[in-house]
Amino acid sequence: MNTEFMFFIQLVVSGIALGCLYALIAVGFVLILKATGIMNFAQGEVIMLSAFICYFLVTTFHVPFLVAVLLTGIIAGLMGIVTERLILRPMLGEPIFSVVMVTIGLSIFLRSMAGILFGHNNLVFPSPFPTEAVKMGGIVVSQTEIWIMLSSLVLAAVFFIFFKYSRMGLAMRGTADHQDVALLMGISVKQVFALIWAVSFITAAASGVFLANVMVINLGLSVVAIGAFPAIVLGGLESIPGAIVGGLAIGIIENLAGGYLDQIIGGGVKDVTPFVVLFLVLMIRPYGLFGKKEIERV
Amino acid sequence: MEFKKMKTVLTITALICLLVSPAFAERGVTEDTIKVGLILVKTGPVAALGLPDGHGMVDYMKYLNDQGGVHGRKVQVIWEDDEFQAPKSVAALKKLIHRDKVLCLITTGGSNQTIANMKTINKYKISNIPNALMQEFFDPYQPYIFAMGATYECQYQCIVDYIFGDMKADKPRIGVLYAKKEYGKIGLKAIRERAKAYGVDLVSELVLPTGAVDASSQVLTLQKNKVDYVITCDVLPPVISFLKTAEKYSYKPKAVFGFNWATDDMIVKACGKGAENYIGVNFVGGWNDDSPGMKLVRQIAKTNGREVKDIGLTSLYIHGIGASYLFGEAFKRVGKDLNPDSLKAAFETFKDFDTGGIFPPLTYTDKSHAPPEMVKLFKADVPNNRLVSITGWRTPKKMD
Amino acid sequence: MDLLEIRQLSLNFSGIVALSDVHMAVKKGQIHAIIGPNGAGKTSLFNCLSGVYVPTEGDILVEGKSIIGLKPHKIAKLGIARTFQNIELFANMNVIDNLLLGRHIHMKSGPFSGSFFIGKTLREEVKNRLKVEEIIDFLEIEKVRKQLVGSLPYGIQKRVELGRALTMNPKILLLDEPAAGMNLEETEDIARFVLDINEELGITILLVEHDMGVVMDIVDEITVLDFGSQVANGSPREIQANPKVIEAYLGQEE
Amino acid sequence: MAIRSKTFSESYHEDIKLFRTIWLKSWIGLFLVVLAVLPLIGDPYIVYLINLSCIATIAALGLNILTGFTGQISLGHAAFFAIGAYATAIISNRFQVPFWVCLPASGVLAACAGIFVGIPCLRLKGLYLAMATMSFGVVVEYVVITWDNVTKGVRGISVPTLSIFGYPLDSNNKIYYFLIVLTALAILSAANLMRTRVGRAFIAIRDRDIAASVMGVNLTQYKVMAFAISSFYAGIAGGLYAYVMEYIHPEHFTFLLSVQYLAMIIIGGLGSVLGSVFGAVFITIIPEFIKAFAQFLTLLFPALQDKYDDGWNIAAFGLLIMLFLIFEPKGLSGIWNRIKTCFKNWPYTY
Amino acid sequence: MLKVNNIEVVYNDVILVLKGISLEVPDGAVVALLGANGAGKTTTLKAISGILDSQNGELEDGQIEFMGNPIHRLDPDRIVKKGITMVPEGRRVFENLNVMENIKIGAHTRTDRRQVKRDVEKTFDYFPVLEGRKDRLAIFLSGGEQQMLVICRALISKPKLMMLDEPSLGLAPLLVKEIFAMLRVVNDKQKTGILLVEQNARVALNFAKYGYIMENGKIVLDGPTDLLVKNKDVKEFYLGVTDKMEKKSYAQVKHYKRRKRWLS
Repeated sequence: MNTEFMFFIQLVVSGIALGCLYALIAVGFVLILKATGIMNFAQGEVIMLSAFICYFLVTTFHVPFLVAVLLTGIIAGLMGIVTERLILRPMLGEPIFSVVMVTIGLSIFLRSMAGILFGHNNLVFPSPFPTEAVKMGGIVVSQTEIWIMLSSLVLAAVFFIFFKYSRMGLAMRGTADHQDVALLMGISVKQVFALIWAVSFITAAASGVFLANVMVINLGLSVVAIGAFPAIVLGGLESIPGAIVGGLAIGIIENLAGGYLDQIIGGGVKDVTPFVVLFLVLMIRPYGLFGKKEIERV
Repeated sequence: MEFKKMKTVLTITALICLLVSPAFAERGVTEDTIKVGLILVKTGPVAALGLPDGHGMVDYMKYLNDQGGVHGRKVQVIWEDDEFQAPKSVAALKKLIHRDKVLCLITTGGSNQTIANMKTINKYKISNIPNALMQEFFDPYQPYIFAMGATYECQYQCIVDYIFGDMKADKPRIGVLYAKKEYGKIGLKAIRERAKAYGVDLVSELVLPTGAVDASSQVLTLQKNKVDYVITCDVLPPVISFLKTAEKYSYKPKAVFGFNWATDDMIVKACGKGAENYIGVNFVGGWNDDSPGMKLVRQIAKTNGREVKDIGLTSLYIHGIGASYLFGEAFKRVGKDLNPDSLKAAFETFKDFDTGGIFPPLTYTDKSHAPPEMVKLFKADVPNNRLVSITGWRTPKKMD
Repeated sequence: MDLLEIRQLSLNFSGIVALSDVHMAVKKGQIHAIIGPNGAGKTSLFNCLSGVYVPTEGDILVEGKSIIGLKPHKIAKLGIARTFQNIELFANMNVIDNLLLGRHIHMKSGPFSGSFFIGKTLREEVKNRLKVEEIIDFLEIEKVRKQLVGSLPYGIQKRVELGRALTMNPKILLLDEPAAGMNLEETEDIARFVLDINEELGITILLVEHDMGVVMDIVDEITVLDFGSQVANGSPREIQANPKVIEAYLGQEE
Repeated sequence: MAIRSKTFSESYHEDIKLFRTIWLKSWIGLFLVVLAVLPLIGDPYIVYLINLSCIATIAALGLNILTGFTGQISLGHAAFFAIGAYATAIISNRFQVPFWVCLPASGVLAACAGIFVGIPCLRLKGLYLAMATMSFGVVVEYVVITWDNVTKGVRGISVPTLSIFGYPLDSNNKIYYFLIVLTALAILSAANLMRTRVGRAFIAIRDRDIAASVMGVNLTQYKVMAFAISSFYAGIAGGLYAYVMEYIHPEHFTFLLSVQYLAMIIIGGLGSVLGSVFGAVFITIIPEFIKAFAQFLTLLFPALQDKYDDGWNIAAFGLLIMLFLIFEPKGLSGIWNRIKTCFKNWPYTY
Repeated sequence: MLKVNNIEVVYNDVILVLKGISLEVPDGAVVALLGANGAGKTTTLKAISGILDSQNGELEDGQIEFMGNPIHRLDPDRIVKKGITMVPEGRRVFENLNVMENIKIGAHTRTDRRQVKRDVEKTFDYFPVLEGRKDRLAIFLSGGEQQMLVICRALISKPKLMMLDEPSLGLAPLLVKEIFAMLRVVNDKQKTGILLVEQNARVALNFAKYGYIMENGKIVLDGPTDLLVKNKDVKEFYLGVTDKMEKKSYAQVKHYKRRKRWLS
């Protein structure tokens, strides 16, 4: 096969791997958005904290990797519940703006706490995945990436089934529509919220652990979450399948832009392209690719 | 009620900070102390660079005090955090001058913070050693800025020289990865021009951003373009990302180069075998060098209970100690009559001043505060998890 | 010429037919009612009239001029004002500001003159405030003048909304279920206001209402809609006797 | 019982005055006097912080007009701020024109950018709009960095000293008065604008856009106008920032700055002119208070001296924002209103 | 079955909305609560179903008992489990769920999932219209269909007491009749108690056995409905008929500011 074509395919494949990471991060955002209408700006910090926690579990406490991942998930879940209980529950019924601002405050708080607790050094995760990459017909995929893709896929399927068919999933969707009516249906909105924050934080923990495997762990890790914003919006803010498709699209677009546009236009187009694409998509579809158009009823 | 309480507390604290501002006749110098400021990022993502640097500065001053101080005076360091933001840096300098009334600053932090403070520095005669390496700081002559460390241009010229000179590369295919920052852009330009002087054009010029999740597209492009010498103009984390990604795609250029902010043992610890072909330049000695200066550095770290893994980036810790070392020497040379002018004059008596291998020998005159344009090259020593120097101090070759 | 004429109006909405082939005319000075079961398209018709929806087919003429395709604010300038089924007041403004907004189309000040608030702008504000106070008097809401409308009881809010439409000085007033959710006393008040508006201010009124007591007592003409199309048209007496209307809407009297 | 003069009005003209009571007028007078003598007694550090607060106030006012009053969320305010700052820097460098040309030009340029963003964003709402404006911010940052022969890119660009009719304002204390006057003007005109026809239309769009359009408000025109006015304010603030810092760099105008402005208006109070002022001052000054408090603590407990981590300052800042909003979700203007009612009713509690 | 004893409710810590309300719904009975806007009828229902907290309201005083147990300190989900379901005002469907899911969500508190399936089919018998719209999103239903849907949604939880807040609001006369006929069937067959809040006094008094009339947060009049309809004030202010049982015409309403007063 000619090298030009292989280059393209390889860009797309690594774009998919990157996209899965974005998708995973985006799902964490979308879960909370969907159920409570809140954009959680502290999501990036949770991702970063999880990476640190997993790192220290493995290096300082010599916990086996899989157990460490499990523990990180549990800690993140607990953090979610605590966050909901202490910070967001008192805000029930307050303007959404103020609640979003509280999450910004939380992000500032968590970031500096991470600095205090874990230091400011650049840390490198002793990756449990073999560095030997898998080669399939000339296409290279690292084992870490395979794991990222698989777990994103599994998580997506689990969420889809959960929201479509389970009693609790239905309750969550109902709560997303009308909190007060959900209360009247006998749904414990408090429980729903606690659960949703826990699940979202666990998803963030998963993306944190994976990021730790591909990036240097430091306080800057939280910024990656901003890179997932275009994915969320492309997906239409409240749709989980949308977030996943959005994530993949952004991953691929970013890599293709890096591979082709960077040479032509020059200078870091790779990072800007997702945002330009996002802007253009919104011009044509103001509710993202998968978002529902709200019907104006007066 | 609560609010009232909070208000009272706040008012009281405000009054305290207003009133507890001591006034001295001579700024920052008394019979037994010298007050020295330090503006360097302590918190946030960039703190990985600021903290070891600042710790080095503080630790050396402590060492100096333990030795009995300078002419009977102890040095007191006040470290202000600017969060790597210019407005905060400007505020910090105002506070240090007007509240704390410091004599000088060891450093004003990054380039853009230093430039924002330039006017105040000149007005209040604040001697300092910025830790960014820009030509603007000494060309034209800035009376109170003492530049230390080879400029980015010089560093990259030395790298290109090394490719053509020491590695004897014939028609090398050179690719550059750069960050869209000061150092990245200057570096790119310097490399491009230097390579041109050797009669070679750059094959690829790619951006590798600081927070890059992965470097796949960059690695693939370099691989496709058959680049065999990669020069990075990036700080540590992205360089590490790059080396790891390159390893994944089994992309093995003959050498990968990095400049001083990415030349640290950390890179070998992080990438292991992936860093095999890494070569870095720096204007500070290596942690394991056998020079008297580096012995002192290791000793200071030990007395302060700092182990290598707590320090983080050791090269920056060394830089910090070096900067304080220069100030200590200047204080000594002034003698008893210490003030902003005499301090500047003392700095200007440095002639081929030897720091014992921490910095290259340096000279300041009343016409030029230019840094010594000298660097060492370091190569990865994978089994021992560190970088080892492969050259002595060298300057860019004269081209004609 | 009729003040308002609707010709062969159709509206499709995500594949659902909301209106089909509706035609009716409102004569100047009359009170005209539209009745019909829920989902018959009454509110959709109002939305077409005020420009919120653009009909798929047909024509709407105000004093002989077509308003199809005009943006809502243009239609407002032509003299069509309306109220909404679920109150659509600006909840964070006080009553005066809500009513002053109704004067929007009669005022001129722009961002520059507004920033300085002297001379002409000031005079304009005061002048329009007078007009607003007239309406406040008319609707007997003096006491709540400076309250935020969000905190007012439902009945008063409905009245404020009516006032907001009145301050626009409209030729035609569209009222969407003005008496819904009102008890008898409040319904009586509204009925009286509707009559007064029609008689004293000479404004033509088109209203949608389910309270047959009100409709039959105060209106001049009724149009009945069902499933988006017109079933009957005529005076209250005729409609009450129309078997088709009884079957689809009124039900047999017990 | 104290009888206060002038709590009723005799005409509508009086009823709509901004400063109605003699008390209010005297308080404002007193406040202005304090501001006027401050540079003579306070140190330049405080003056500099007030200067920053002034700039933040003007920018926050702009954002509040767009987000708080008109309900159009913007996460790209830093971009308009940057456009203003760069316009001032570039124009004053290239053409050596005085501030009274530069500053309005910066505002107008930023306003044009606002219109340019506003028009395609007309159909967007809520988070979608926030993300679109954020994208604009990212693109502006990219352009500023990349277009280096005009903006000097990552080198940063220095700005000539601001001089008023030949008199150079070369220190913070001198530029301070200039800023105070401009800020007062900005506050007044925003307050005026918000209580006239245009302002009412803005609020109407925020509360119920469909109802507003049915009442005759041209949504397109007014939304774009809100964008333009908002970015005009941001542009002016940016220009002033350039003059105060005398050197600007792309890193000053990141996404985080946009978030910071949003924080100011939410903490201050959305849809409140006074709230923007409170919020801007709060966000600018509070970190200093925290630092002072931390220093105070280390004085009390010398054991903390070496252990104290500066991260705590920022953690405390984040915590303060959270606690504040949990206890007072309506922001500082909510507290202000409560104090005001308390004063009005004094000595009665209700 | 339900006993409300002297409850007081305060909103935002300052506004006293209910000033000591007592009422009772006997087993399987139909009780109507009438009153002007802002009298506190909806607040009473909210207090019973326990959702005051989420709206800045607070129950300051009094007790609410259901089947002999106090419920006023319980969370709303527990109250639903005990068998009280409320149908809120204004057809509050879950717009982004389809009809089937809307009904299923009503069965959230039930654990017998098989039986739920059968019951869903049964509720469709009451309103066959809905069966044809099973998969349509609730937002696309007409107002009448939405009202039917919320009633179905409440019924599926098998309540012992159903509270309806203005079910006739904005509905066509024919539809109002249909819905009340259906409620009658539910009451007869399943012995579900009904507490009805209505603006439409004529319909409500016709439907209920016992009525309470509220003014300004207080109960001012109560009694069996057949007695209430004969009360002079009720006739004048709620039914709009004159002494001679003639209907007043709205066109003849007099042009002076009227105030009515209840002795209280």
